[in-house]
Amino acid sequence: MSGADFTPNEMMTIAASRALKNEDVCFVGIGAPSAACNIARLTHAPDITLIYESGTIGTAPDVLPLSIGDGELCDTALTTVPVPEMFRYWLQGGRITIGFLGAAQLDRFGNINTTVVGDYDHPKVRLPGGGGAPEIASSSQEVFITLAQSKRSMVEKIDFYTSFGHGEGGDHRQRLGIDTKGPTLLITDMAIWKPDPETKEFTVVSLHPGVTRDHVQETCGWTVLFADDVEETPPPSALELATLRDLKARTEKAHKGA
Amino acid sequence: MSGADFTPNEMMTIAASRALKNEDVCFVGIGAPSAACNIARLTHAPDITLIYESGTIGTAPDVLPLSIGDGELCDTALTTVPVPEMFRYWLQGGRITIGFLGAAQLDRFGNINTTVVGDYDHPKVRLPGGGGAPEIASSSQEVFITLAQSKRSMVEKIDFYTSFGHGEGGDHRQRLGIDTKGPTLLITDMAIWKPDPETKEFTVVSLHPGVTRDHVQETCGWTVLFADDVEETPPPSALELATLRDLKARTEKAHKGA
Amino acid sequence: MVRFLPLSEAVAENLNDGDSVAFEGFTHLIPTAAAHEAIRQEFSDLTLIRMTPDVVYDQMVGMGMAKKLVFSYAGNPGVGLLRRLRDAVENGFPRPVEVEEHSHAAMANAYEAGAAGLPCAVFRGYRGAELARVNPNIRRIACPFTGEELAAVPALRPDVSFIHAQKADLKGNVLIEGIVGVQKEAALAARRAVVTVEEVVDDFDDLHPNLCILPHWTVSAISVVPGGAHPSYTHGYYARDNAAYLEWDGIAADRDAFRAWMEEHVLQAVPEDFARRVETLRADR
Amino acid sequence: MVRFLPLSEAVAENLNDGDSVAFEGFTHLIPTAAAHEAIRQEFSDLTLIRMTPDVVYDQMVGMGMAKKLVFSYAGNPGVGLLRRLRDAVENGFPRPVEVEEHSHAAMANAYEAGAAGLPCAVFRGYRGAELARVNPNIRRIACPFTGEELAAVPALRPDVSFIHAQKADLKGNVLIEGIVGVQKEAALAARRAVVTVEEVVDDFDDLHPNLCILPHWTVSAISVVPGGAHPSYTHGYYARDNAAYLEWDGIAADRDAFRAWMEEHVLQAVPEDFARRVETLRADR
Repeated sequence: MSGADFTPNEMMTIAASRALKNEDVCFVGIGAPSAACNIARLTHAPDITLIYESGTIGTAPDVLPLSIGDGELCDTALTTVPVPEMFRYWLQGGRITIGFLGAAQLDRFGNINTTVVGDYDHPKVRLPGGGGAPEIASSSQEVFITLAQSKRSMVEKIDFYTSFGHGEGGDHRQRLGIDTKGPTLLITDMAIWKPDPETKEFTVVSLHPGVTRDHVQETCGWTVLFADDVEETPPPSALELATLRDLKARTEKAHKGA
Repeated sequence: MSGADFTPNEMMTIAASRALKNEDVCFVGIGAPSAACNIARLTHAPDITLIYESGTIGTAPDVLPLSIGDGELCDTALTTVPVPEMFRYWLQGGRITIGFLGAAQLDRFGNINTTVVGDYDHPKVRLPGGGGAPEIASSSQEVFITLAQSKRSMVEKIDFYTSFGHGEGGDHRQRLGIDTKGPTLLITDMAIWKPDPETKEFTVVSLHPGVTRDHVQETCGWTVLFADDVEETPPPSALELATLRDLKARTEKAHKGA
Repeated sequence: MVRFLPLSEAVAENLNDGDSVAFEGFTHLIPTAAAHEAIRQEFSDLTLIRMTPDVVYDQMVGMGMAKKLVFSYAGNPGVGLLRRLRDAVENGFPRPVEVEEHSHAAMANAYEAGAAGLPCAVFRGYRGAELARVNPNIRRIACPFTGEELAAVPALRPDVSFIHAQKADLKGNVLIEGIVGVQKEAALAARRAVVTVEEVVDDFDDLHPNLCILPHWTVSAISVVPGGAHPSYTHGYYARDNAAYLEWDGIAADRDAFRAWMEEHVLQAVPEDFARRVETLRADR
Repeated sequence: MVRFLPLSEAVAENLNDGDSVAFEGFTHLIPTAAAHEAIRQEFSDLTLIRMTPDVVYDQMVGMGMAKKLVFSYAGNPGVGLLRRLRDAVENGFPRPVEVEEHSHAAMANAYEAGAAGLPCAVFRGYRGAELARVNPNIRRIACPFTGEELAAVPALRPDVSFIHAQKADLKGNVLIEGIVGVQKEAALAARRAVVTVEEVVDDFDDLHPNLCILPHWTVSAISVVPGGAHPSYTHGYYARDNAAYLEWDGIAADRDAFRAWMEEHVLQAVPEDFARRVETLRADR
């Protein structure tokens, strides 16, 4: 990918932003999901509704929040509700069209671990935990996942099922009584993945410009499936790239303080 | 009682108001309870907290509301909360010291009927129903009841248990797992009644000025018990009476419209 | 997506014969204009849901539109009984109505559970109360930690909820303030939500960040009907017409007087009449 | 009845060794000053409850005050892990801590149930999630109408909750605005509630009728501590000190650096220091 005038991370964020529609109501996780959702809002989906678990509904921050509860989120929101209401009326109530999550560990069926590396009772690394994710994963109408590829993050078997994706695949969600679609899209810095309609295993459907199948496989801990017709992701447009870079610059400046 | 310079109804309201303390948090039923609570606020208990089920907390209306949700209640309240919150955090949460109820039918154990006269499925009179009363009766720390005496309202057996008082008496509340005190005071236009410590049967402890035991018995549908030492209720003071009459006059004027 | 519609269209498109419907308002913000429009359009076999069915439901029951009532307090608050509703329950006139009766706590919790997408509400209620004997939709559930017996009622999920609110902005976001009642819950619990408002403003940018707002994507239709809550009131716009509530008692006492009143004030009226009815009540705005 | 007290007295009178305690704040309004006072007073064996234990709980855990944590997200939001908390969980340093871990939905519902006086919260949660395997306080309950299996968790009832708020009035009523989080629920769920505020005003007469207010009779003690939420923020007063959160990652990475920082900024500090810390963050007030 050397020689490209955009980074893999920028391509990831922009590809993710393109998957969002103007009518979507997004429950936004912090980090990469937050950047993607706001790029969508600043480009092709100006009326998208962004919801953060701190209770801000319809927020439109000028800089990316560092936390899920920065003042900017409330200042620009349509309204801000108590956290119990957020989880009851808005998430559990089925109002969220897209739950947008990151992951520390991910498996081929979209199951996510953000709890521990190693054994739960004697962890090698104690990660922050699930936060809102377990119910975002089960109550949102669909789930999008975004993360940078590595063998450490995309693993054959996750250490802990923080958030349920498609479980062991197939109709595992339905068997557990979960009536939402679960993960329908995975956007990495290498490719766009969609679950196979039957097995629900994530399958590469589009490679980002300059990325080869080998690149994808080398940075993934399981044997990668590719769709019959793998497309090439359109590169970032000048507008997309400028919007993202401006946002990142504003954000960096703001977070370093006055 | 002829010749007295106050009516039995005025005595009832004023006697009820005296039972309330400055520190009380009252869940106020409409009608006689509302008048008593506001007289308490306007005389000896200026800091009493009055709560109406419409969600108004710490309200101080200048005129009595016709309904439990008149604008005056919100205008003068410390804050107004949604109705589900009112019933969950404030009533069920155990924050109410006194639930103040009226009754269409009452029995000697403080059980209240405001649902039907006659059989539930084929009622002679369909009354409004319980509203907030069933849970006011069980979740308030104590319950005060006020009503004008008559053989129609104070009956041997109520037609429907809208709100549970002391049931069949004794420890019936505890046997049902209800850990609040239930009715601890009944104020009528004739007398003040308290439950017997053991049997929980309402017993006359004070007669209003000019009222005889016969008056009480003639207007009550069960055989009345009198305490060993029946006191005489102090008559309304000039201040109490003026406060009540001013409030009633303001209220009547306001309800008739401009 | 929300649409701004004339009230007649908003009602016609969102209400059907046989629907379960909530015209909610807790003394404040009762959607009278929407209910009168439903009466004019002669819907039938409705299941009418409301915590405090007052004059408006007395009118709908009196017109024979309801096959069932779900409620917790059926009175004219501070005035007395609902005489058309009594006539239906006691005498089956003009038609019998089925009754599902709850307490306020149960109804409030059931709307809350509906808004929260749950199948039932769990609360500490009905202890010793006889409604649990006559209403099979009141059941018991044990806390899996303490064993305490709690009450459970099914969540309320109306086919459609009608509410009245102060204002909408140009995008169709709706603001409710003052005594907010259970209207947010009733709207979010319903499959379709229709809102009448006093006025439309450009935006809500200058408002406090924590107000009760229904985002436009939770609302099916908005109709602008100034005065649309009369004889109830709209905080900040006009006062409650307590005199009208007192008057209603006499009108509803007689079947013929009721019919005549309905003919004149509802069947021959239009939504625009509401603005005139609140003119003298705006005094201390 | 509420009392206005210096922070040292408010903490000393309301917190005890062995208590379960919530210092709540959801990014906004974190009661840092109260937590630092508790650290200075060297309480021990605390059960620390909080949805988002961040820097403040990292500090308390690092000082060995906690025997147990009840939480749903233990991270430095947007920055990374909590390194003192990791050291305690992974290495038992300076002492082992017991962990009761939930999701946000569960904790929010559990506070709500605590405020509502219920023994447990019932919600649709943990479906397919492994926390239900490792936390015995996550159980199942069946809806008595549909049979659907729902999740249940015990209500949270802290011995004491500490929160930070914008202001109190002279009677001790407390106003919270902006991102209100779960603080109202945490305060109402607790046996005792202690509030630090930015300022005291005469009354709330000119405020909107529907704001989040804790009446004075729900609060045990109020302490005026301007800047008391730093490095968190107070909506309308000062901004979040994001730079301080980024810095914390380096401080907490090393046991000695941590001790030295705590000595200088907490143990040798006083509540009045907080006002100075937010001076440059008040710019766009």
